[in-house]
Amino acid sequence: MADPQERRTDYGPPHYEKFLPPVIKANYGKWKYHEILKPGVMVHVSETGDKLFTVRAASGRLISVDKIRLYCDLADKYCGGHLRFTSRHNVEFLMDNDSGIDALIKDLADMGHPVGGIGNAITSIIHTQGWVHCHSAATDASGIVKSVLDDLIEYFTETKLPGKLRIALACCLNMCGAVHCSDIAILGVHRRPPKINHATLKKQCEIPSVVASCPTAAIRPATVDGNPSVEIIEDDCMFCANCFTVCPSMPLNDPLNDGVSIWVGGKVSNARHEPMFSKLAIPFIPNNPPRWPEVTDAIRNLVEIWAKNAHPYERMGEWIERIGWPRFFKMTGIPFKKEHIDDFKHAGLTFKRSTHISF
Amino acid sequence: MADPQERRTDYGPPHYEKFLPPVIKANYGKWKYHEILKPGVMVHVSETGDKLFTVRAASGRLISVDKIRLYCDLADKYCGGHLRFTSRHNVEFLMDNDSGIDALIKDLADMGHPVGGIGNAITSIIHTQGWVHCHSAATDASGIVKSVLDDLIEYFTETKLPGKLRIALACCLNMCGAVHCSDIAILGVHRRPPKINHATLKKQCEIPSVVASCPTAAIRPATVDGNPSVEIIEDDCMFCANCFTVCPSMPLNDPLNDGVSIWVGGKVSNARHEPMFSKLAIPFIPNNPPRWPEVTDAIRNLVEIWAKNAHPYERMGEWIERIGWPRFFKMTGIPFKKEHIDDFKHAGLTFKRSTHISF
Amino acid sequence: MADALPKTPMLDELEKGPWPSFVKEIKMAAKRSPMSKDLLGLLEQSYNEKIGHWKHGGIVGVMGYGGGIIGRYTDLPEKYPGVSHFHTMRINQPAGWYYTSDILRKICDIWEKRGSGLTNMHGSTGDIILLGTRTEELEPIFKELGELDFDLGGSGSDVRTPSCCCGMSRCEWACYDTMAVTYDLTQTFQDELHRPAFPYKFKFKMSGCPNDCVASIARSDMSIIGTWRDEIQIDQDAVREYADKGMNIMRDVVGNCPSKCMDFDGKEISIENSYCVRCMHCINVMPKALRPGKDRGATILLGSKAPIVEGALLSSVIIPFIKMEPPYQEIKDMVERIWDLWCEEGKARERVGEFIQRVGMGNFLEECEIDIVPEMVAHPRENPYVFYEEFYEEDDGDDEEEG
Amino acid sequence: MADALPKTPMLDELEKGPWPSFVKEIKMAAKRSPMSKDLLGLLEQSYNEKIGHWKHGGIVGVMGYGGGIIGRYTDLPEKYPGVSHFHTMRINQPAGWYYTSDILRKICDIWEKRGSGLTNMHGSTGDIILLGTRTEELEPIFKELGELDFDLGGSGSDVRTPSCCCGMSRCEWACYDTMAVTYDLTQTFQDELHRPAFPYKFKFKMSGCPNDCVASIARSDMSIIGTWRDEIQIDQDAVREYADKGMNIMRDVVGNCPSKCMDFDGKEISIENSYCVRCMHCINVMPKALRPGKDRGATILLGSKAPIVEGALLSSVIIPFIKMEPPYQEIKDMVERIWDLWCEEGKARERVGEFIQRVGMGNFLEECEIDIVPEMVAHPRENPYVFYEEFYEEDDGDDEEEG
Ligand code: SRM
Ligand code: SRM
Ligand code: SRM
Ligand code: SRM
Ligand code: SF4
Ligand code: SF4
Ligand code: SF4
Ligand code: SF4
Ligand code: SF4
Ligand code: SF4
Ligand code: SF4
Ligand code: SF4
Repeated sequence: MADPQERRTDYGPPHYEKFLPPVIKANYGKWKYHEILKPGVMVHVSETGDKLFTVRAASGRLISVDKIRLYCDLADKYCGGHLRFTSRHNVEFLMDNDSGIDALIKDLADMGHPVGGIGNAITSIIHTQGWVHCHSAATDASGIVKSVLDDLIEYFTETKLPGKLRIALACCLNMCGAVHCSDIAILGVHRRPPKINHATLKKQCEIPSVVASCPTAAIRPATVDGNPSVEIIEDDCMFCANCFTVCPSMPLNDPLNDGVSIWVGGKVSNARHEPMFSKLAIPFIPNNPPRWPEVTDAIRNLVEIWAKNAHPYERMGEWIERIGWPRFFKMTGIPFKKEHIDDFKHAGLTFKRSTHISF
Repeated sequence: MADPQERRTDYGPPHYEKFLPPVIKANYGKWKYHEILKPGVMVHVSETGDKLFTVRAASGRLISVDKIRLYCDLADKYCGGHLRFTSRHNVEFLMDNDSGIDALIKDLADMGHPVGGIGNAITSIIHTQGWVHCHSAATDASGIVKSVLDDLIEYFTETKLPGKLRIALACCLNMCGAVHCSDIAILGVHRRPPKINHATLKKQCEIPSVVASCPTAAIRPATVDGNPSVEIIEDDCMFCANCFTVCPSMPLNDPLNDGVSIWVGGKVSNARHEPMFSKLAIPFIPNNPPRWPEVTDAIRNLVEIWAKNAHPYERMGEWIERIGWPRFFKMTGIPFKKEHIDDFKHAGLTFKRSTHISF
Repeated sequence: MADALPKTPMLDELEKGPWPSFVKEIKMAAKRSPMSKDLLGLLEQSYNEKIGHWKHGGIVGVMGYGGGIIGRYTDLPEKYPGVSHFHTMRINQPAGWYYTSDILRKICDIWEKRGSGLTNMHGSTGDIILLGTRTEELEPIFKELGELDFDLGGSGSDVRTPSCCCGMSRCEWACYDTMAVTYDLTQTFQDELHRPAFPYKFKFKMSGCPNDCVASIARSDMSIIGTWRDEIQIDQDAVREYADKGMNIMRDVVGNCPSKCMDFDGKEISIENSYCVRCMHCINVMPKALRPGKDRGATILLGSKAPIVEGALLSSVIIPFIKMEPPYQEIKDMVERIWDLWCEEGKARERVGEFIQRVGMGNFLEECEIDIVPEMVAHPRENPYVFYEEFYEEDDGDDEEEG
Repeated sequence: MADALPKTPMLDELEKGPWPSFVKEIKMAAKRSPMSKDLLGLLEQSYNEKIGHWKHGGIVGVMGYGGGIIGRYTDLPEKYPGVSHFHTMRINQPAGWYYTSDILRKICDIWEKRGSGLTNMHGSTGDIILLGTRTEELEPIFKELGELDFDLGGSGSDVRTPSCCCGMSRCEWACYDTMAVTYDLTQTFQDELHRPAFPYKFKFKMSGCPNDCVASIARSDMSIIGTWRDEIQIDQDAVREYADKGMNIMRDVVGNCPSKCMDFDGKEISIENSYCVRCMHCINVMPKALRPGKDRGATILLGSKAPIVEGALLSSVIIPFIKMEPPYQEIKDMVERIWDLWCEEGKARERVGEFIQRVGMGNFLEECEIDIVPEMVAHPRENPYVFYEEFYEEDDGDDEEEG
């Protein structure tokens, strides 16, 4: 190993300027307006008169170096070697003229990468690791995402929705996909208290931290088969897995009882309505790999009912707020159940505290 | 004392029907519409064509039997012996024709009871006992109420406000006046932790209940001068007096530090906006009996700025919601301070969680 | 006796001004009552010292009753012997606060003889408050009031005196008979009203429509608020009349509709009733033209209270719509189920609204056998902490019930 | 080697359909990488068994760094030795995620040689995720990436890799230079990014305008969101152009303005800018006609996070408006003060948003010397539980500081 003395650390990422296309360098901060030319294609016009054409394609996020090289080939062929990725993991090709756009789109199509996601469309689903890489996952991430987007592809490649629709997926309550503010969120959930491995617990975990980790105080120290360990008041467990995060001997993963829940009506942008959290729509759908048909059906149902009924520019949550939750449940056919009623810290504030009811 | 065997109990209040004027008996449930004829006077018209005229007068709430007898005289003279009180403690005289209205109003004026409070007006202030009867009071009730209403009388006797304006007062945080949903609320507050009477505490109170009574866990058992007692972590005391409610040896009353706070923007009715809680406007005004001039000034300021700027029918809270709290503080000249920022259970939900800001 | 009144320069300031003066009232009573005279002196001292002079209440009452009286003693009994005892009696008012001069005079006579001669008409819960008497007068007063058919109201951990808006007696908007319901519930729950056996107080308030003129949604553990299910009744001629008289219907009526479900084309108002949230605004502004629908009943809400100690609550919907027909059995049965659960599992000094939050609305509804419907929530949960109640065991096809 | 791939009938289903297939990607990589080949087998097993096969992470890293690598081991190492180690490397992306083909190819070459050949472009915090390698490869990869000037990103209780929207590089609405700020903060806080010393993670996200295209308000402990203070720039000719092309300006633009501060008279749009809440909607819909004002800067918000464990939070305003000029010293100083306080008084695993709620926003602001202004709250407190900080002692004219 190199001598720490001469080892270079803390230099940070390369400066972005190195990677900007010339048309951006020349017009940085001078953009005047943009237009969507067709699905997945937009132009930004500068005060200088220069134009920047963007073609956005589905990337897939989990990609091999082979695929990245193919992107590079396209960037070389059409964009002077420049490309970027978006905050939602699509890939964008940037050009200072529109001559190559159609050919580029065709090449992308041949590679299996549809173009779209700009404007009033669905774009790719923010997601996480799932069974591909994470120890916490209550479901897979990439498999559901692929299945849902296969099903909804027409809303990616066309702009026929009332407004933007953002879907996100997180494979457990840690919510690395930050699904808590999405128009539609898919959230992996456990439904069974941790199965304690009493044999390993004392070795792997500090009992006081385990006890302290539980937000509902469901964990108590206990001696089991002579081992110092913990026990769980199962009725008080809300399956958050915070104990597992601090202690590997308390896994919640369980093939029979893991699955996903569906949440709706969140948003992040400040456009019109202030940002909103997503709210529970469907408490539980069992995992059904490889294509989770119950999930894709449920989401298509939500998208279509919203698309048909929302006013222009109305995001999912804005639409529901206008029509009211009772009507939402009626229109979607989702049964309203005990699970929908909040019982956590601020529960009281989510109760209906007026007689504003329509019949 | 009477033999319990033959003692009559649990018979409840008399049936209201005994006291209803004939015109009401005849038209019970048949009222069709009403009109406000002039300040404090309205007529209800029945499907039968019958009419019921109501004259509403300030009563004062804390009244002597002498005054009640004077009301009775008026009721006999003008209303066939009928009268009622309202949910806000005004007195109402009920007539089946309008011939006596003006004379009645004159008699009331001579007695010192202005007529008004109907429609877009201020009506009497819901209030509580204060120094007249309660052990908890951080301020008097009747004195402030009298001072404020003397000052605002024009808004009672005329209907020149944009909408209804409801004021309430409670002399301590128990809030018997239920001031938590008023357009303007006056709330008596303590600002100093309980002064523990260590000599009496053990006798008068159960130490575990005292400790348990504190919502912030500021109370700990302690031995003081050899007596079992409690001690208070003063920094954690929020002056709620819940400990005093369960233990007389922990009084919070304190002439130097008691006073009132002013709250705004609550409402109860479902008209237009859902019911709302009142919010803190002025954290503290010292008690200044007998006429609390700083309080009357502060309230007049609030009423007038609202009256001048609100849209028709817009209650205080609806108006503030439209213009925004920053503008409310600017327009009223009330300084915004640390005390305004919530730090209780749901504090986070009161923070501004968007960039919706106007400059 | 008038010149025997103490000097009260502070309080005298409160005799001035147009609003009725409570000081004048105390002085009026003080002319005959030594209690009121000493109250005057005590209050003047409080005004000077900026502090009350009452000791923490003590338990006093009448035989067989656990509530209805608030015990009160001054901390200066030597100086003000007239208020050495100064207990308040809460007398259950007739529903709607209607009286005849006859009955009021009889009450006054009793109170002048045996009490301070001071009252609150009324207390903030709704009772007639007889303000200040001695322990030994309580039984005689109770007896004499009983002869007039007036009984005590509530205090302590019991049902509190129910109260209501004037409803059908005078108001065209009453969607059910508030006074009848108030009387009925008060009679039905006499035992619970007079014998504290709950974890804490329980208040009923009845309003005939969503204007909520008794503030029930803010101030009662159970709020029964009138509403309707069908269409707002419109008299288009009367609409035009308002327009002709200069009302800006577009701005002031339509523009204020919270559900944006109205329109006005210059001649007629149209309402998309299935979106109307029954807020009352349009009806309030145009009482001659608009009226609540004909299929009337009430929304029942639960749990409001003042802030001590977990923070104030507003009542929240538990039954979106119910027809209000005597004997109101369905409601009473539900109330009993709620009390059973709350009495069994509620903590001391835990109001039902706080109890619901602690045990969870869903569990509460299930235990009380109340249907779970989306009208109960402003919105579904935002947090993912669902207490799923079933899971499968390995080698087991069936659901296991949990928790 | 292709025929050596395991049979994956389940996963093969996910090669079908129009959306890019991650299974195809894994198979592509598996052609050369035994790691990816075993990943394929492992994943197929997970799909069959409906459960993941990864052990709870272990601590691995490169010398001198406390974060940037997520250790990962399968629980079936005998069956899938290729993923017995399968650590993720988080590589700090260039701000705005711009690349040249040249640099990407070089990264790919390293990763093909020393890792699984699989990546996430990008992770949900913003890093380049190199997905799966062995412990012994970490140092060499770090060294080789260093030669390309790529450094590690964050993980653990440190500053996490800051990220931003493309801002001024492509967007006409950027109210400040997000990419410049991201680069600057990343460089300034290298030590905090690489050496976990906080109570928990701390994320920065920079968006150029209130559209918030990096979701900063939902996903970062400090959210810096561009805005403006003066008037929206209007080009009335362009407004008419939109109208002529059939846009329903009244319904779709004016009708959606949350502050109801716009009007359109058929020809011109007028805006009452002092009421505008800078929501962006009108500008979004008419980018040719409307533009943010010229006096630009940012709103700074604090505290958002995912739900574990106290419930999700959105960031809330701590500075309503600040000019964004290098070297951003005022912001950096404030950040240092915030960290000092949080490091001293924060509990383990307590994000800054939770910390603020625990200690109280008012106390937090005072300690961090941040001005208290009404723009910080949706509304003032509703509960009466004010921690008044001063009281008078008897015989003492002066305020006593308390608490
Ligand atoms: C490229 C990207 C930023 C980046 O640096 O990577 C971007 C770029 C643009 N956004 Fe965005 N947004 C991008 C993520 C977001 C996000 C973040 C997210 O989804 O996680 C949001 C917040 C979403 C939310 O509220 O939940 C976002 C909310 C908006 C909005 C507000 C839409 C609304 O009505 O709520 C606009 C305005 C609009 O489209 O009218 C906007 C507008 C735009 C414009 C038109 C800005 C411009 O003039 O260049 C850009 C193209 C529009 C488009 O994609 O439809 N962008 N935009 C991101 C593309 C993600 C993708 O691949 O699909
Ligand atoms: C007499 C009384 C009921 C009773 O049984 O005692 C009553 C009677 C009427 N109320 Fe009320 N309200 C009465 C207390 C209330 C309360 C309770 C309170 O203030 O504590 C409220 C809720 C206040 C709140 O929201 O904070 C109340 C909110 C309303 C509203 C809704 C106003 C709004 O815009 O929010 C209306 C409708 C209107 O006035 O347009 C209304 C309308 C009416 C009408 C017009 C109903 C009718 O057709 O008879 C009555 C006369 C109007 C008036 O006073 O202006 N009444 N009204 C109460 C008179 C109190 C007093 O002496 O002033
Ligand atoms: C007399 C009355 C005030 C008045 O001047 O009108 C009153 C007076 C007292 N209330 Fe009250 N409350 C009165 C209506 C209310 C109301 C309003 C209502 O009922 O609509 C409330 C708010 C609504 C609610 O129930 O939450 C109210 C909330 C409280 C509380 C806080 C309860 C809570 O759960 O937050 C307390 C404290 C307690 O129960 O220990 C309290 C306690 C008290 C005590 C008994 C003092 C105590 O701590 O023991 C007061 C006796 C004062 C005295 O010496 O006369 N009083 N109290 C009201 C009863 C009159 C009547 O029967 O008509
Ligand atoms: C890789 C990534 C998901 C992805 O596929 O993109 C990820 C993966 C993990 N996250 Fe995350 N988080 C990732 C972005 C996020 C985000 C989104 C964001 O940063 O914008 C969030 C929500 C926002 C937030 O910070 O609150 C997020 C909230 C969490 C949490 C919950 C933290 C909380 O305070 O609520 C945990 C649990 C923890 O910290 O113990 C967590 C923990 C984890 C761990 C380390 C699992 C653990 O419990 O130790 C995951 C490792 C998975 C693996 O084996 O690869 N991750 N994590 C993301 C980082 C990629 C990158 O660096 O670019
Ligand atoms: S959401 Fe949960 S399971 Fe998914 S990557 Fe994050 S920590 Fe792992
Ligand atoms: S999963 Fe959550 S609630 Fe259940 S025991 Fe673990 S920490 Fe407690
Ligand atoms: S508000 Fe407080 S001080 Fe006033 S009457 Fe009620 S309990 Fe007593
Ligand atoms: S006043 Fe309230 S906060 Fe203070 S010690 Fe008593 S119970 Fe605790
Ligand atoms: S609540 Fe409704 S029904 Fe009752 S008095 Fe008020 S307006 Fe009339
Ligand atoms: S009652 Fe309210 S919601 Fe219904 S139409 Fe009238 S104003 Fe609109
Ligand atoms: S956040 Fe604003 S400035 Fe940044 S890309 Fe989105 S629209 Fe443009
Ligand atoms: S930016 Fe938003 S608030 Fe401002 S004028 Fe436009 S639509 Fe209205």
